[in-house]
Amino acid sequence: MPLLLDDEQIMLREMAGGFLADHSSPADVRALRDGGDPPGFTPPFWRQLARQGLLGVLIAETHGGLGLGHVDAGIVLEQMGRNLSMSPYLSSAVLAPELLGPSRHAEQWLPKIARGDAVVAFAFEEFSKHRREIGLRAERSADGYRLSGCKRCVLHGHVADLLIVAARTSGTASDHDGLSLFAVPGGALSLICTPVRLVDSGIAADIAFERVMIGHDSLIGEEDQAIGPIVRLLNVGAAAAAAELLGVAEGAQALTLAFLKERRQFDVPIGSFQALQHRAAHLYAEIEVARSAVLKAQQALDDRSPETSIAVSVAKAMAGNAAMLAVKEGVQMHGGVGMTDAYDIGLYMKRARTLAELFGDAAFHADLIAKRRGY
Amino acid sequence: MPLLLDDEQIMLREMAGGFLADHSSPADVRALRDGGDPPGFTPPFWRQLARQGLLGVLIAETHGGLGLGHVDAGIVLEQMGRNLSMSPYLSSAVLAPELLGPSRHAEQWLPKIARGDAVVAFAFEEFSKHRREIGLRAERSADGYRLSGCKRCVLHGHVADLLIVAARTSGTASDHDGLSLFAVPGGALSLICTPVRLVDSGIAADIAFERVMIGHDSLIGEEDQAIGPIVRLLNVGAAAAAAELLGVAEGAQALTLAFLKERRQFDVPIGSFQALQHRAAHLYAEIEVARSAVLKAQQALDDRSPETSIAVSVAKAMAGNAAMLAVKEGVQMHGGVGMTDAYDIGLYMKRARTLAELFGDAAFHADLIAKRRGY
Amino acid sequence: MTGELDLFRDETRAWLEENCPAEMRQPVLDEGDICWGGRNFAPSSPAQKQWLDRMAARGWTVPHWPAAYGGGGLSPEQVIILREEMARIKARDPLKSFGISMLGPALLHFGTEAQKLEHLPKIVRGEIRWCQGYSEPNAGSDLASLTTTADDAGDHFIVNGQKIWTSYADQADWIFCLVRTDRSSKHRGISFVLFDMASPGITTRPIMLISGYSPFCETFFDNVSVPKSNLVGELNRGWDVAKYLLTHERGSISNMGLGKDQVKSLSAQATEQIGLDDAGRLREPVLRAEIALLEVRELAFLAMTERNRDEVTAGRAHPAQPSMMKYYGTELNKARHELAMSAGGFAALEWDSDRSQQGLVPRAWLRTKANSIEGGTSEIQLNIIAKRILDLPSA
Amino acid sequence: MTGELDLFRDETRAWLEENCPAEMRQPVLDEGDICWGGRNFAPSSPAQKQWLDRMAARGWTVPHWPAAYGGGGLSPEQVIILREEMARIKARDPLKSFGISMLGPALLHFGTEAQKLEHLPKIVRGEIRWCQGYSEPNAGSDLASLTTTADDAGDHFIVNGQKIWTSYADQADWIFCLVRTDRSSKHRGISFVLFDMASPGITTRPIMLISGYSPFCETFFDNVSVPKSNLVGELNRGWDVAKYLLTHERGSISNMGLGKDQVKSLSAQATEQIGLDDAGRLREPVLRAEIALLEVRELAFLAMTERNRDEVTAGRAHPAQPSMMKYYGTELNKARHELAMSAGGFAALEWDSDRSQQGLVPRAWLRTKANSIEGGTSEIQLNIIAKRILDLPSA
Repeated sequence: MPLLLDDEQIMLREMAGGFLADHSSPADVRALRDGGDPPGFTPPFWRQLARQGLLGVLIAETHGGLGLGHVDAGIVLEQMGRNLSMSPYLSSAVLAPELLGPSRHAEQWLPKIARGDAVVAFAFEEFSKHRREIGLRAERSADGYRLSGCKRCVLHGHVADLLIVAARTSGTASDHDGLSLFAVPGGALSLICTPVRLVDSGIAADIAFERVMIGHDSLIGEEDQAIGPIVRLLNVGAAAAAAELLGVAEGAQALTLAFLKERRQFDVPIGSFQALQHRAAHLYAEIEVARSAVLKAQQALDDRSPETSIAVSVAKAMAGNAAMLAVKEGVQMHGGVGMTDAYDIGLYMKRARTLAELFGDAAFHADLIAKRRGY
Repeated sequence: MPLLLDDEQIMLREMAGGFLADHSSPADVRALRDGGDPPGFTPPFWRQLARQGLLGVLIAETHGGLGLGHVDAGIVLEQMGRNLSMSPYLSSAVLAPELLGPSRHAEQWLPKIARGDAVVAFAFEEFSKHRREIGLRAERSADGYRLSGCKRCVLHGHVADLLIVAARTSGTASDHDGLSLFAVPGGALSLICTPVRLVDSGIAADIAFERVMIGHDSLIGEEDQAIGPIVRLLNVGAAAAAAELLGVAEGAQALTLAFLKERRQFDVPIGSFQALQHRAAHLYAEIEVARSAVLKAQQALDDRSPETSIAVSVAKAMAGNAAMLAVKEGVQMHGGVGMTDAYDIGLYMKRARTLAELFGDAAFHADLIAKRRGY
Repeated sequence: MTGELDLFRDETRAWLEENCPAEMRQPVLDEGDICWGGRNFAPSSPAQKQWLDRMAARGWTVPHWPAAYGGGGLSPEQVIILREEMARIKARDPLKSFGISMLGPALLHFGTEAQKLEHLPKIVRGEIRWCQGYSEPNAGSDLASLTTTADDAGDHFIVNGQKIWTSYADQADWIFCLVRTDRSSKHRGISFVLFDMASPGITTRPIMLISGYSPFCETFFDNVSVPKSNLVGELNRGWDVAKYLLTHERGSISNMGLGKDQVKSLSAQATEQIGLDDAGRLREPVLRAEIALLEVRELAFLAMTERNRDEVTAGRAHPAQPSMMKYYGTELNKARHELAMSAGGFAALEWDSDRSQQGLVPRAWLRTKANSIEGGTSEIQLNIIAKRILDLPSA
Repeated sequence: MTGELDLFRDETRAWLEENCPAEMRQPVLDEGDICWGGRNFAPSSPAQKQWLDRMAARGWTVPHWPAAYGGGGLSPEQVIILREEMARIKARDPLKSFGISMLGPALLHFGTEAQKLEHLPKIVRGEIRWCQGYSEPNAGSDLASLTTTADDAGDHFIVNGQKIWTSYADQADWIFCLVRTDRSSKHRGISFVLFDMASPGITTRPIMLISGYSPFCETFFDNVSVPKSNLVGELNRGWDVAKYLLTHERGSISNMGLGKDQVKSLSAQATEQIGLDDAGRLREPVLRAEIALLEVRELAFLAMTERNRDEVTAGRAHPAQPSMMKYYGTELNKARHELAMSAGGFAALEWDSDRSQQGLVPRAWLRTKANSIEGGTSEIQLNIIAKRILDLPSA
């Protein structure tokens, strides 16, 4: 398959880009941050996404979606990054369909997601940084499972209708075996949720499971056998975050290039200074290379290639680094005004940092590549 | 003590700088490389160093030296780096006096070294990269010690009058205890020496010890107790290489700045291009910061400060990185001619790479710092 | 001589031991712990006020200034000893002030005797808090293109225009300000004047930064009257004063690279947050390498700062060296905070939770991004190094 | 259509399987393994000659050129399939040639029918080896300031001057050369001519490089006679040909970043040389991190190369994209070889020992330093990206 978007994908990019530029903006990010205690996204925007069909990209047509793949979902995410659109898209419209699609929960949840009637959150992290270890326990009993433990950094967990929870049904510590995935209703009893606002104005929840009882039918897939689906979900999540980071990098780059052309000092546009030109050109190269890595990872996900994990790690590391470079150069090249909340470049910096951390940062993925390559 | 050279040290720098610029040059490096199978340095130059008193910087006045310290030795080494002077100065005039000064071998060897009549080599390395592990065994018998094992990258080992050999008298593998140091005559029987020319035109020897017999009086210091002196020697060597690297960085920088001012393209000197100016200025900062780190390490050695090891690691890593940056920028800014053997900048690149590797590279020392700081 | 210095050290140590309150030996954790002085100074604790007053009484808030202007009148060697002894007991600076770090040196060099006698003692005692009126919205790095005007009105000037990035202008008592007194020459048409921020016609508006803090203001001048006696240096030669002052400012900003204000080293923070593996190494091997490489540079820059200070004391520093220090120190500090964010992980993303102390870590990270902009951007410093130190040709 | 391509793939696979000698499926280890062709071509093995002849007979040494000029006449899709199938069996390129990568595209675009018919088939068959006469000692990145002259002498030009960096000029048969035909205009006074290196008045002198190799020459022209029929494109418009050709050259140099020619990955080399610790990680933890971060970029650039190739095939590549590819690929390759040297340690410092194969590793490292100079420096590529892709204003 050529490493290119096809004509339909180019159309999707144009449609999504135009729609998102019209219906979301950095101003929304400030409004969400300054507006008290909201859900971390704008419900009307979420419903617009649904009407536009964008929530169904990865959902089968039989469940009301478009039945497309990860390249397509990535196109939408990239445009979200570029426009700093805030929503639970990644967990609800990407992770949830990926996992629930082939499960007995598909019928119940996917049509709702496509319609914008359900927000899904992914409860995986238990440490201060992304780590592939699960300690939260799910004990099986006659009535179902009892969940005990804590999850953190559950994005949109405080308003989720459904939590996808990674739990340990047997084994200890960093065992690969003994993991299971559960579909837990957001309003479950004994589930203590503490929302925390993040630097990018999004909201993540700490969730304490204090012997939360759920039914047997909450199990997704097979008990103790979730390592495969979990690795897949983490790859999907990392590639999705990489796509969004790519968009953040592009957005920051575009703002900065416009500023370089417009802002004059010493009687010339500052974009005519060679030192800045070379840095801008280097940034361009980093973004282009990252773009290739991201597309490669998305195609690998769609093809279920054996190289998927490495391709995803490359994509996440490259896109994170490209976005961080774009926002650092962006703020510096904006000079004083780049430090003000009135300009948008700082919002890109905050979003880049957040996305770079999710599903493992560049250092984590470089290490993972080294491990997978045996050194 | 202020982190500055004092007036006498400034005089020493001027004297050594002037002398070395007059008596050694990059042309000598080419001559040594192209001249068949020489000792890896020019004996007349070595005798001139002796006459100038420079071989005795670290040798006590009672043994015919100047009785100065590591700041002073570093001043000489820095000027050697700047002028690409080739000689066994580091091992003979820095490491040997440091180790032998307080030993029973002082009387025999130090006056000879100061007069330029003895070349000393340090036989430590056993692996492909600097590693602080000794496997070469010294077995004690009635007549003395029998040495078996291999050393590599012994600079000037093929022409050394004396080898300082780090050996294991007890214990295994990476044990800190059980190490001893020996003074082994360069011409000892059963010592098989294979000279190898290095990228910088210097010569290092692989030395195989096949049951080499040496007398009891060859032991330097106490048997099994050499870990302290070895760590000290490695610190002294790393700081000395750092000082020479600093000089290499300065020399490369000076060549490059001169080229930037002289070479014209597009009708202007290329040094007027802002992108190159910023890179040259950044390089200047790296060299200045490295200079401070090197002086700090030298003072720590002279003061026998408990912070010596960390200061030395910082110095070696910084000076190595600064020199590597200086030569990389130097070759690139010279353009095509920088790639030719006719220009000197390439010789600086080769010397920088060699010195950066000796006594551990920047990555090795960064790791050492992390270990010493407990992470 | 050494004997005298030893004696000075003993006396200083004893005096500090007796006079520095225990509370003032704690690390500075937030803005409230810094004493800025001024008319509206509200001490955060009685100890803070006591420490300021005791140090000011000896002139030790500014130990190197002449005693005639309220300073400590100490020799460079004595100043170093005082600093060392303060560092030994971890004593806080009794007073932080743009009067000390910026205006003072300029007044000592360019001011009239009357100006020195009027302003310097108040700076020493922390009575007047100063702010800086340099930047303007359309000037940026091209500082000399400023357009705030001071028109001649007999015995006074009438000032009109707008400044930006005036640090704490909303809390300052006086301003030192660059104004245009001649429109026909860019650099030779600028003057350096002082005036009271309580003068009629001045309004200030805080600027909200990406860190969520507002340490800077926009400041507007509408027919502000400034006595001509408040002109520092010659009319139209204020650019010389400005450059002199900027060089001093750079010296103080470069210290940001030291991480001395951090209670814990980066590696200690990371170890606490991420933990060690079985081999005793930080659990994240690549991040560990990045931290170690950063710490190499940090320790080297610490030595650089020490050498620079000693060079300045010995009169051997290159006059443009502050540009190098400012460039390296601020870029290093930015890199350090990037890694602090990485080490902090999800916790470092928390913006306003109580447990994150309202996002101290991410806000500090964002704050550092200004380091390489304020006081002359990194690009300006590199230009200066290239031209003044490396003597590279102009374009 | 897909069916046809599948058929083409099957046929190609079968043909390659049968016709590519086993020796030609081994990695290229040194210069001697590369087939450059030319009048003086001395095959390093019978297999090398056989492989060249078989591929040339089908035009597959240059599969995308029209069959009318001896090329393979394949469609872009077929070319990709041929490449994939060759890669599958690790087949070597049958022929490396500046005629293929540089002159050919320029002739196809600017040449007369007679020129194409004369020169292209010989390139395809590897009969004529070409070199490039672009750079001059005083021109450098300012290529257009060249001063080698071609004076009008009726039906021919008389060429005088000096070129530098002419790759393998001492082994080449013909040269494509930029010459000044009008001194009154810098860019509009340059012409593009071809001539035989056996012409009277040409001398070449190899340049010794820091790697110890001499792949480049200085080339001197002393009243060399060149028929006017060898002018490519219009008189005085050779700069257009030159730029077109440089863009193609960049595309081929950028592949250097791939490390495809390396038998082993950097990490595999490092593992072999340094070994693993108890946790299965490279013994040098900081070097390991540096290698891993490099491999991230290397794998990403591999994807970039794939995308770029597909964009070119689809006609969707930005015309200045080769500048980005060349910049990134060559800088990456330099970084890779720095790490290869670090991984090699003391062994990598050996210059001419037998066990180091006469210093293959350090010489390759030094060779890479030219990557970001030849074919337009990294700085020139960044200028091009800034202006042509990012549309930033000229100074």
